[in-house]
Amino acid sequence: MSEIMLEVRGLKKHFDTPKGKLHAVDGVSFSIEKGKTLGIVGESGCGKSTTGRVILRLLEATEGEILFEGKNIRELDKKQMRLLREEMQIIFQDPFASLNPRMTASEIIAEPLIIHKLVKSKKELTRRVEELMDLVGLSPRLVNTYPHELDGGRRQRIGIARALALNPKFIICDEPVSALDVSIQAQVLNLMQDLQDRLGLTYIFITHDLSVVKHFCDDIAVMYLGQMVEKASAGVLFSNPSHPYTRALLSAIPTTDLDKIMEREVLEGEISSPVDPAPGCRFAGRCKLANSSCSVKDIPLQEIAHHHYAACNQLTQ
Amino acid sequence: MSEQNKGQPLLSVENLSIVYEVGGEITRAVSHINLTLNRGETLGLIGETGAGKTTTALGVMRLVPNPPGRVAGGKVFYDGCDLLDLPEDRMREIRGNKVSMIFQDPMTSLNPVMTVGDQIAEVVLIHQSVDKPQSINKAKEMLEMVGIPAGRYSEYPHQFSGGMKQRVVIAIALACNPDLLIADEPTTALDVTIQAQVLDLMKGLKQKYNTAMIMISHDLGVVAQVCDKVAIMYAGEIVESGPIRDVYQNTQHPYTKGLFGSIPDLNKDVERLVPIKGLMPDPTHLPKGCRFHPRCPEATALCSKVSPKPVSTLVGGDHIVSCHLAHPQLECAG
Amino acid sequence: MHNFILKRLFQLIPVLLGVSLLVFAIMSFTPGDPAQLILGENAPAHAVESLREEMGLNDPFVMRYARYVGNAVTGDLGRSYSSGRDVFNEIFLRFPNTLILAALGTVIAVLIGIPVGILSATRQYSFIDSSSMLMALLGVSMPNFWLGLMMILVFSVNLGWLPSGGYSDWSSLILPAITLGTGSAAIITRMTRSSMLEVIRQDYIRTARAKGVAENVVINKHALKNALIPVITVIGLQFGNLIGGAVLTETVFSWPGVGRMMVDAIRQKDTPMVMGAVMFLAAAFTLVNLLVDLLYGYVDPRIKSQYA
Amino acid sequence: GIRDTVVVAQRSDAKTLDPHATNDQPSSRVAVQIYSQLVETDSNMEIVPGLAESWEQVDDKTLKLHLRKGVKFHNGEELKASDVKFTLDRMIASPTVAHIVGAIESVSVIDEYTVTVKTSEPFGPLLYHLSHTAASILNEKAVTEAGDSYGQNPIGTGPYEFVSWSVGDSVTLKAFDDYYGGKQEVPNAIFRNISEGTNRAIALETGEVDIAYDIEPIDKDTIHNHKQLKLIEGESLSITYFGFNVNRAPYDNVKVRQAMAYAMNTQDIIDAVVMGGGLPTNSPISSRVFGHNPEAKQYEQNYDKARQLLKEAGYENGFETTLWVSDNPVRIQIAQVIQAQLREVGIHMAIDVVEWGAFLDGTSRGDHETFMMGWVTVTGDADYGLYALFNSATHGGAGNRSFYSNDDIDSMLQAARVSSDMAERSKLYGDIQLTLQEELPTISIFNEFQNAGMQSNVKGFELAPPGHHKLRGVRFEG
Amino acid sequence: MFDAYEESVKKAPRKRSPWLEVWQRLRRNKMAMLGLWILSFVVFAAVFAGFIADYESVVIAQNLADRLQGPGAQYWLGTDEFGRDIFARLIHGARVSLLVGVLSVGISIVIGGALGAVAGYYGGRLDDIIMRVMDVFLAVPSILLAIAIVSALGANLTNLMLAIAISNIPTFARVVRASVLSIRDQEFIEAARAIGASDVRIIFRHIIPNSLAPVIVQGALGVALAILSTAGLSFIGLGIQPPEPEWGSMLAGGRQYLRHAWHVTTFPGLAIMITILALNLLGDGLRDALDPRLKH
Ligand SMILES: Nc1ncnc2c1ncn2[C@@H]1O[C@H](COP(=O)(O)OP(=O)(O)OP(=O)(O)O)[C@@H](O)[C@H]1O
Ligand SMILES: Nc1ncnc2c1ncn2[C@@H]1O[C@H](COP(=O)(O)OP(=O)(O)OP(=O)(O)O)[C@@H](O)[C@H]1O
Ligand SMILES: [Mg+2]
Ligand SMILES: [Mg+2]
Repeated sequence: MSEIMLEVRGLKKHFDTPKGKLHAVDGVSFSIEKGKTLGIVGESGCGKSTTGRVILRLLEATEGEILFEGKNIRELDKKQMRLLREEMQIIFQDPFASLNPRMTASEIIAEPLIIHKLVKSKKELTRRVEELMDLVGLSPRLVNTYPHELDGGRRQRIGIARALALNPKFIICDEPVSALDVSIQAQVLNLMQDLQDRLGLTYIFITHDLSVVKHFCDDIAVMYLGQMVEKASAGVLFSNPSHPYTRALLSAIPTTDLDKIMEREVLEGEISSPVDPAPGCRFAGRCKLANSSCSVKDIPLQEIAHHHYAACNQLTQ
Repeated sequence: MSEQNKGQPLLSVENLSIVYEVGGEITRAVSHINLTLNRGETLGLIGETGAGKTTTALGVMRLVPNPPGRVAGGKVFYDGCDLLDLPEDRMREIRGNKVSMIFQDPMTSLNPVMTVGDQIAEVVLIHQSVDKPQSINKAKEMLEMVGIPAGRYSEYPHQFSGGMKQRVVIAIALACNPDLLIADEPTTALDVTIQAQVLDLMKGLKQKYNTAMIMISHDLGVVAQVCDKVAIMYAGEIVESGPIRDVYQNTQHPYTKGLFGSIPDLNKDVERLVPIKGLMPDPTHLPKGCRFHPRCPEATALCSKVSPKPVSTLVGGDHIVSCHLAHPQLECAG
Repeated sequence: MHNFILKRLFQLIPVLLGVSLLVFAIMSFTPGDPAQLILGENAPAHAVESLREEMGLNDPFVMRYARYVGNAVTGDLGRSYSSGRDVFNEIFLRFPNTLILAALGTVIAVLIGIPVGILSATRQYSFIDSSSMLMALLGVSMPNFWLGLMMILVFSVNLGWLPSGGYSDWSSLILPAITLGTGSAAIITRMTRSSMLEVIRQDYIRTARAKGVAENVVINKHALKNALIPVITVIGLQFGNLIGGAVLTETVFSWPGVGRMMVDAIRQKDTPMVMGAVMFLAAAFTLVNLLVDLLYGYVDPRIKSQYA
Repeated sequence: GIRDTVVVAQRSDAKTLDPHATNDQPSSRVAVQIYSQLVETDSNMEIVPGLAESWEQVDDKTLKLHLRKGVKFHNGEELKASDVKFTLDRMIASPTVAHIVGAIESVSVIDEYTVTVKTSEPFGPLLYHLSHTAASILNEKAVTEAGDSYGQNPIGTGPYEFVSWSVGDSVTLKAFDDYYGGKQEVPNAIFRNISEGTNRAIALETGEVDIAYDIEPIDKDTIHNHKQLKLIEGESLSITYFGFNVNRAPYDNVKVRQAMAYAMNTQDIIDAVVMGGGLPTNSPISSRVFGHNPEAKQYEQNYDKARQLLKEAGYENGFETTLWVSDNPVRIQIAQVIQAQLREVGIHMAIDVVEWGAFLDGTSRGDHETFMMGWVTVTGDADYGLYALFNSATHGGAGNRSFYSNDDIDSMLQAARVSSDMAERSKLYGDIQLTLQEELPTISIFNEFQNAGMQSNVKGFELAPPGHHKLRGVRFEG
Repeated sequence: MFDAYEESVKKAPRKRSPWLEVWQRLRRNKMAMLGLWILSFVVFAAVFAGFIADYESVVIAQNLADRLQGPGAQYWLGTDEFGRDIFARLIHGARVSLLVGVLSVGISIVIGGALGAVAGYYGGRLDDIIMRVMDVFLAVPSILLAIAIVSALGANLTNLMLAIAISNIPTFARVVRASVLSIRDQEFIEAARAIGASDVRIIFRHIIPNSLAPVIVQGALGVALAILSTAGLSFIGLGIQPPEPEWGSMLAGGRQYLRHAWHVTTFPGLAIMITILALNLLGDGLRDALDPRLKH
């Protein structure tokens, strides 16, 4: 069943800043099949979160198409969009900031149900909230607690329950575990995996932690300064990284394997500014392979092997 | 002083305990910990949030904020003399000079209203008998050394990226060639690629100056990159310590095992992670007995009553574990 | 930097226009006939009417306002209804007095507030801390004119050290400035303390200590400059308040400033005078805030970079 | 040694020293030192010569004045008849003070030292009007030269000449060498603005000022008992009164008005509010004013009578009403005492403190039920005190805020105004007061005293009943 | 299907509102509690003023024979210039003063808060316009507004309150706006939008409850300042309608007796000072208790 859940074409999001136009997302295209997980990785500020927000129309895209089950959601009006929110949800990075500190766990989980009038009675609401809490592994004792009384792991479970309340098919997870301690992180990752198996969810999983992404995702897209530089299945990407940036990124991951430590290629320099970027490969400044041809015009993603795409001049010449 | 103390370890923390008292509640942030570190060695201090890593480091620097914090007992020998006994002005001569510390968050560790160069020059001016222009030259040297053009001396921290700020912080810490550098999660806030740069830089400097280092982290991978020895902290105690190979490859304590089970390994494909169940205990109400026992899959009745003593494992003399499972004889007695 | 200043000065225009319209409307539409007030209750009606005509009060509001603005742009703020003096000159004579008083009040407030605030913060929970905080609270709670009268009783009547009012020489500045400054001193003390406490907790202070910097340098060099940023806002606001709020103090000390004059003018319905005074005050208020913003840039390089 | 400067404190700074530009007391109190008038009033309110040595009534509409010779203005010019004409013409043209000389039709110069003043109809109080500070004589040349800034550069013939003005704070004067009455003993005079009464008393005590006008009632004793200070007090020309809007029920009923007069105890008010600084009065004009009738009816507090009258008027159970009072603290206090007294006879009176501008507006429209105000008969002649207040032609803003109408009163007021026979006038005013005290369109509460505190070494200072005290002759002694 | 993870938590958190916790933290603050005690006392006195002293016969009835008596057995705090018992007037005055303070601040919170919330939430031009208008009001001296209102509408309690309220509106608009701005961009607002919440719901359910803390603190101080303002307005002659006792006008009215009958101003002065002190203590305490950083 290789039905496409979401397809994004030429997505752009530019912000106006005092210094100029900030190209947060600059022509990103990809698609996700139903029931699969697409991982988006990249360094801080490369536009991962912005991509997620634009897809959910929490931010309006500057350009591009977002096809959700075939229909372009950018053309929907406010009302239709609100209906569509039952289908697509988001889990945020910071489990503290994303929960209203003045609402109890049950109030937070119940809110989407109330807004979309999915329950008919108070009793049904209570039942449904309890169901959801049970689903994400929250004890019913916690119904009346406030977020600050809970640890990060539980808070994140509330966030997950809120996202699940509307029975969405598709969830964007924006770094859902990076604020958590390692031991809790593993608990939450397992939960999300279980939920996907049971409910057949489709995920976009945004993170900067490559080991998590490898563990969790079917496909992986690597972003650099608003653009996608490589996309492949998890296995292929890790066994055969092609884009110089991907290679550098993978080799930079600190590993616990004491024998693997010395073979690294460390990148020189830092990410350049996304404000009014010059055309051409955004990575060229830090790239060992770069030559003058890299800075002529933007380089599109090209298929370099079956289902393996990369945006690099040097690979395709 | 260093001549006659050749045989001794550079730093030796004995039985150090630190508590915080807030609103009548006592947090035992650090309880009876022991650490030793020789010249040129690097120790990795690993633990989850709230384990007491930063507090330990502050204890060594004698910078535990008071109130609410207080050193409740123990000794910190540096080069043979107890830092906790020194008068404040003597301690000030050591800080930033013999012992330096890099704090957790580079974004906030620099004074936003002083130029980065002045912040480096200041430490030189305090500790070395140089005049102002000399200290400025030295600061420029340090900037170049950490890979920042000296021309950016008069810029302010907000004009720098996270990685550059972290490098400035390192430059401050190393400006007086300290014997001991304490780095508190120096790369946690940074992206992987920048993290790799900074780790490389620190490794290089350490080799060049033979600086001893305590590297605090919750990332097992980062510690593996730079450390010779590790100590694993849990709820204010060191549960396992020893040479890095012993601890990583012959893991003894259930908590350490749990940590390894929680992180996805790039080299292995596992269907599910094996997390440690439960949560860190409430620091003001620590469990009796072994502090890890409520979460420990192997806990016995004894574990909930008696706290385990640190013992050497059978493998090597330096590999120390605090766990009843490593004391088979006691188990019988219990 | 220059652009920033120009931009800010430019923004003054709509605010001043708004203020002038509002005040003009208030003066026009509240009851009370300036002509009657000038002539007094004993004046015959025809005298009042002819005076109204002469003052142009019988014209429609819009016309009068337009005339006012038209003249004001050329620098002509008109003549006082009640004294016939040129408003600009009159305010120009008196405004410095108010400014001096407000400035000295602010200086006193700063000289007391900042050191005491620092002392309190560095000795948090000590006796010094709690007593200075209590003093600060009392300072805020004290009705201004009451304090002024008390000080006159003590320092002028009982001790005979200082004049009880008027403006003869520097000594007549002391009591009103202290009266005016007390409330601000209290507010600045509290602000300095809390800002300092905040800053002392910051990582970079810990960094400074870890470098081996002596404690007094940590406080006076590293912490103070950072702590001053929010304090400066408060100082600016206070200065603004002191300029505008000197009415009571000026009355108590018979101080020849604009505050008391403005109140009298309002009650006399002396529209040109009120307009002039309010415009000066509003402009001063805005300029002080601009100054504060510039000062920010001086203290905080992060902000300076935004002024480009 | 002997002080060379006399410092006077009053409650407000002068506004302008152009006597034609303002009519407010603080300005006049300074102006009166700088200028002289054609005639003056003495402390008994008798007309005495000023710049005019003598005068004669040519006919009942024409007054001829003979000027003193050799009088110098502060700018060195000599006083001429042309200056007098110029001054009076200018005054008539000034909307601010024209009403004081409203009766004058024309002024003509006969010769350098003689002028005649013609009124459009006979005008009895003319001399009193010419003694007003606003009728000070100006120098034509000085006024023309100074233009708009004359108010800040006054030139007069008075005992003191203008030196400098620190706006809002003080006006400095110095003794004029060529003053026709001889140079003053104290070479300098400063008028300081101290608006708070308490502070004026304090400034006296601390020695910062030599004379302080308008001492607050509460401070009078302190100054009186102070070794170095003294207090003088005297009747003024000012009456504080309680007015009705006689167009409104129940005040259209004279019994109600009388009942209220019987309910009041004015002596209590005087004692409590102004600490004895006033006299109960039987007339809307002060006993110092020409035309005052001592025979008019004086109301004494009598609750029974009051209740009886109310009953007769049909208000046995009292009623509720509202008093308008301006934001003058003394009047508010008086209002409170009256409020308490009226409560005794069942009249519940709310006090609305109305901002002065609004007060004048509202009372001239007749929005009020009752109101409290004061009236100063500045000229010292009953015409000024009675005509505006009780004439049916002056309803509302023109002075008659009780909207009282009585044809008899109207005609008597007119007759007294146009007569130049003082005895006849006196008779007419006496009758008017008798009627008014029966009809009671206003209840006169009391005749205010005015006072001044001063250092005991200040000699020669006298209170002028109109309030514009003169420093002429003041000296330090001991 | 919650897993073993749950068992590790022994204590089940009870149902507690965050306000309750604020209260608990507040209770630990001795100074704040002192403030609260004083305030409660004042409020108590105000509420039961009628039982303590009769309004008609004691508070407003004059007794000119006993004017300006010093404190003593018959009149605890002495009498004023009309021989009225100052103690009784103070207690009744508490009603008026607190009412003026609380209501005027209430009005400015509602109006200023609404303006600030709209400006902060929608931003852009609307924000610009609203805040410029607020600037205009801020630049107009509050005394002018007060005199204008009083002269147009008359000097009484309501108008005095209105005058103080209007001049406070810009302050509250600013406070609320700043607070809304800091909340508007937080993730939980985005989360609410993601589940389809409308603007109205977001403002009322999410933004307002979270921006209340600084408003409460400012409110406590605002009440204090309002009481001081009434004293100031009384000083320039714009007090409330006599014979109503009100602290500000008692204080200002008695100033001429300062040297002869010190008690006439001193006690109202003390009452004002103590109450404002209490409000400030409470305000400070609330600020600490509401500080999110002290949450844990
Ligand atoms: N509302 C905004 N206004 C202006 N610039 C923005 C805004 N939101 C994001 N940006 C900018 O867009 C770029 C991409 O931001 P985004 O948050 O998508 O990055 P990210 O990949 O999610 O980074 P991180 O890993 O730090 O979360 C950044 O440079 C950021 O500064
Ligand atoms: N200033 C303080 N006041 C009160 N308690 C404190 C303070 N600093 C630390 N603690 C407590 O002491 C314990 C240990 O804190 P510490 O900062 O040493 O942990 P850490 O291991 O460095 O954690 P992290 O990985 O989050 O940096 C924690 O429970 C913490 O809450
Ligand atoms: Mg992000
Ligand atoms: Mg730490």
